[in-house]
Amino acid sequence: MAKPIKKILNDPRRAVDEMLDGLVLASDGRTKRLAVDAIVKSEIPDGKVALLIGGGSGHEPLFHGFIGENMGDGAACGQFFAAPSPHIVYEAAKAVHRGKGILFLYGNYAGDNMNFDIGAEMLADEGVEVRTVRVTDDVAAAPPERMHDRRGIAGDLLMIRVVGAAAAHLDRLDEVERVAKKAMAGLRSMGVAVLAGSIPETGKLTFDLADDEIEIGMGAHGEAGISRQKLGTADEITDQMMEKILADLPFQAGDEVALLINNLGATTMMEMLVVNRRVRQILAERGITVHRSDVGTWVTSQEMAGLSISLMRLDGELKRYLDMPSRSVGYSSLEVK
Amino acid sequence: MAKPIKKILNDPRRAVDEMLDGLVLASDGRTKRLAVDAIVKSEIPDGKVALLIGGGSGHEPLFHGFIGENMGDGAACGQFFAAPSPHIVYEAAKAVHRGKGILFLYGNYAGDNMNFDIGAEMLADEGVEVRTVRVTDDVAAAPPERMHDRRGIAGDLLMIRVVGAAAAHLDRLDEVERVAKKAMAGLRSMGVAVLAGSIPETGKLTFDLADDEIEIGMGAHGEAGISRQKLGTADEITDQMMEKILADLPFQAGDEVALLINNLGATTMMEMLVVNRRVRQILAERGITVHRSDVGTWVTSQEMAGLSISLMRLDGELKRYLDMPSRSVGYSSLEVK
Amino acid sequence: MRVDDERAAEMLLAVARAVLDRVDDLTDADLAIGDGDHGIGMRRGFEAVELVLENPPSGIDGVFKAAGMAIMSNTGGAAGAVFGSVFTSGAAAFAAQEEITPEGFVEFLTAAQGAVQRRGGVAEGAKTMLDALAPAARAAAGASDLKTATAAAAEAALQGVEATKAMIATTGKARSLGERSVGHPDPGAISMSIILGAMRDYVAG
Amino acid sequence: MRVDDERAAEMLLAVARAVLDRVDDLTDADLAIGDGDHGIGMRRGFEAVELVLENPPSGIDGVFKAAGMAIMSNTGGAAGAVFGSVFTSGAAAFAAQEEITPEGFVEFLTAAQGAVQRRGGVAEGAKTMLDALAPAARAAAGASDLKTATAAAAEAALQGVEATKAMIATTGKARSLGERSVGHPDPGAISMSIILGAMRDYVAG
Ligand SMILES: Nc1ncnc2c1ncn2[C@@H]1O[C@H](COP(=O)(O)OP(=O)(O)O)[C@@H](O)[C@H]1O
Ligand SMILES: Nc1ncnc2c1ncn2[C@@H]1O[C@H](COP(=O)(O)OP(=O)(O)O)[C@@H](O)[C@H]1O
Ligand SMILES: [Mg+2]
Ligand SMILES: [Mg+2]
Ligand SMILES: [Mg+2]
Ligand SMILES: [Mg+2]
Repeated sequence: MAKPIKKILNDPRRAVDEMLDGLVLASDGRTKRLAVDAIVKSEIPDGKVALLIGGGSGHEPLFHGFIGENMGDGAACGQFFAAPSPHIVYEAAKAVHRGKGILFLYGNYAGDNMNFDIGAEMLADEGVEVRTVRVTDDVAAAPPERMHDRRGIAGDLLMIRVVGAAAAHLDRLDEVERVAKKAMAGLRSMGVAVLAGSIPETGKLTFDLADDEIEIGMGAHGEAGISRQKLGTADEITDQMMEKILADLPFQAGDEVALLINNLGATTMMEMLVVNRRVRQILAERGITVHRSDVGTWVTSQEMAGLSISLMRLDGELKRYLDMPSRSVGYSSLEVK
Repeated sequence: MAKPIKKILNDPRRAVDEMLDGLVLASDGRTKRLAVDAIVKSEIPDGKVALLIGGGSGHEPLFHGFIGENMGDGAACGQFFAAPSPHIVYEAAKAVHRGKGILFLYGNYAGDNMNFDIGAEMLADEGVEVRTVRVTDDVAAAPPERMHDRRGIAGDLLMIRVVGAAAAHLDRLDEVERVAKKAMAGLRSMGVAVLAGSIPETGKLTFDLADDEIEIGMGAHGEAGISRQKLGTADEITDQMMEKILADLPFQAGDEVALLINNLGATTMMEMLVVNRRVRQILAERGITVHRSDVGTWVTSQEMAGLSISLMRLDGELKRYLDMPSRSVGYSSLEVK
Repeated sequence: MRVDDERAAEMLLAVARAVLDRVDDLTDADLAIGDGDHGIGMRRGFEAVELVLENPPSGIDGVFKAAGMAIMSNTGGAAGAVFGSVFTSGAAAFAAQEEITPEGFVEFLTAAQGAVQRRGGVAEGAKTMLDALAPAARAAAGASDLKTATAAAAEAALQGVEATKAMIATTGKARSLGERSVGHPDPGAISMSIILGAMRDYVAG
Repeated sequence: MRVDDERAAEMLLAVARAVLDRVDDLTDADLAIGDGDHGIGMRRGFEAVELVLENPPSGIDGVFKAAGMAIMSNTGGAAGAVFGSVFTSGAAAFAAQEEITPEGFVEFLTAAQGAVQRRGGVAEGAKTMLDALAPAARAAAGASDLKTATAAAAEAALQGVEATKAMIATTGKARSLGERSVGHPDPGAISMSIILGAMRDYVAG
């Protein structure tokens, strides 16, 4: 924590606000900002089941960068690493609601759960139907039998894509919820951190790691993982992570999966591609087919260095949604035919 | 240079090789690797004007991550910050040639120029027609009258998109070259670095900056910029960069531009969006219209922290190419209608 | 001291100042076992309390409710929901009351505890602010005057903070630390003890 | 010493070892004014020279050409093109020669210099390896035996390295440093002096 952390910002206390303005401008007219810290799609058709995502800021482009075609309809945005208030959730929800109910999709953290739940109760009082699916993909956070204690990490992106496409194409909230739950049931992730990130408002690193240490299973806010150890080779680290991830569902020969290698912030694409190479070797050995891959920077923890690996088991329906085109400031992909 | 630089790699001397394997796997079948360090599109139609890009590695996803639909047909890849050898250029060129000639598009560095030129001479000996357009967008590198001394930086992405789409839709090498030159003539960029990156094979930072210093105009390999100064606010830094960029072409009221805010590696999306907000304010004040925006991580210098701003002046033809869909491991965008 | 609605607002302003004075400590506590934002979250919440209480609404319950809404809407994170609930749900204890009685104060703490338990889904022992709030509610019970009640509550909350050091977190961002959370106090518990300490100081006056 | 084609291969192996011994110095020199990869690039190139000269082709020009191709194909960067050209283009000087004569050596240096100038598009004074190579060619001219020729070339190259310290770079990655490049030697010039120094040592036996 010796060095001051250098960031290109104005007043850190206004950073989230200014970022949201910058984000809307980057969307070339496809999103707009509400009076509160929330971003919504400029055009949401009547009668559409709405998808509201959100959470603390500091993980950009997650969440607010994922508002767009076949992705979220709106995002309720908190301050750095802090869930949005119920007020923001409520306003964002009202702005995206088109009479068919709203699915709340966000990462499973005590703060998010409480704030989104209060928002949902406010909406229920007004007769707006809300369902909630929480992302609990981090296998490092709790054993499988305590799934509800698991954090949401990079798998958020895959969920937002599948559920976003489902919410754009299915007529009923029930159905969208069903797809979201199915996708979530087959989703597993794990991260590794090599350097800490920092919150601008405090200027402090969120954890300390020795110069030769890494932490396997580190959470997206610097929460403790499952093993602090000496930096090994990419292959060793990958093997260790894949073993945990594959055993957890478990993934099996014949499974088809979506693979996501995500940069926690400051890791180079080169490192991620080297890890991808090893992940694919392991999957090939196990007879697991990769239906589609994504390698990039989507769910970050400020400038934390490290990466995460996510696998989502797919069936025909989930593949169909994942193969649909996506467009947002933070993630775009062409249709796969 | 006190701390060892922690990266998730195997043998650093094999990193480029392993990365290229990982990259091909990440493309889900859309690219393939040659025996040399080069990546080419899996399917290139007969009679297509070929687009060969390339340069040193370490800037991922540039260049090899930009092989795909309406982007490069092939990339000749060097080692870390080192131009590819003529042999690699030659092999990559042969693999993408479809009888209509090849446009070489790469950043203007002595090493790249010499190696690509030797490659071009080898091809000329075999009767393959090659034209070369070098990216010289870095306004910090030399005054306007010495354009040929300017480096290529993040503008590479805009060039690869425009020229990639042109090469996919135009019949003649001449025409593709014309579009490339026009696009290049209206392209200006500048970067700012706040923290150095490092080359894995040496483990050393590529430059030293004091804890409260930044360098405006820093090159993509840590080449000196135009001003080393105390870290100011995002708005101050942006104003300073925009003044240089806008005056250079110069951009004028009524111009339509593509705007690219690019992460040099370890900078957060939050910072880039805060900068984007300011850039857009300045452009609006000057009466310059943004036709499309991109904010993300595309042309990096390993884990250097900092960002660059690029503007390309557009006309109807350039807009048409930029609005076409792109798909590659490192950049995808849906068609704009 | 007789705490009527005007003084209730004054008291909560004193609470806000006390919390704002300790922002850095709260951040450091949260850096040790959480994500390091508790201090800045509480700052946002209690700066909003200061703002809203520049023109306090009428009724003690109105004052507490307004403070609670300010916290709830501006803090964010777990703390926003939890400390917001303390005041919004606890406010009912003062409905139609002209002053804060010792019984009213205990009812406030008990209602707050119930609300937090429901909202957060955890009981005492999970290493949260409940481990300061719940003992405070018990300690204040039966006190014959407000001064004694607030003093007992504040003292119990402080002991509660001490007690959280020995606990293994089972909720919030500290949960994943498991046994490594032992030795550190819970940031939210510290906040709760600051709030109650400021109430005691105000009443002691 | 009479340097025939077998010994030419031995000499270039000695050159490779000399370069490989100085990789870290070359990297440091490039870190100071370039991008820090000159050492690792030269390592790739001259390791490839070692490999190809395990089975040297026949003819002195064949040996030089093979070494040049190995450098050109494996080094990358500016150095690959430049030092590759030194050997591939310089090789012609030895065509149909049974041994390296002092005249042949000078012709090699002169041809190399011309090739580098054409390829790199710069003249002496731009702070490149040319500022070691060109003075070396001049210094060796007229020498009566190979030992004197190589010694003069190596010495001139070293002085050339010294001279690059005072120059402002106008090409390559150091160009953007402008006046700040003053005081540092050019990495490629150092490499050139190492190459010529190793040739001198070999010939001196
Ligand atoms: N489930 C819960 N129930 C009650 N209090 C909780 C719960 N989870 C967290 N807390 C309290 O919130 C505090 C953390 O607040 P804060 O740092 O602002 O939120 P976050 O954890 O979202 O960053 C913890 O110290 C704890 O006292
Ligand atoms: N245009 C040029 N002509 C001749 N030599 C050059 C030229 N540009 C660079 N060099 C030489 O190449 C050296 C740098 O080599 P290296 O670091 O391997 O390449 P890069 O600059 O591509 O990283 C410089 O020190 C200089 O001697
Ligand atoms: Mg938080
Ligand atoms: Mg280089
Ligand atoms: Mg916290
Ligand atoms: Mg170099």
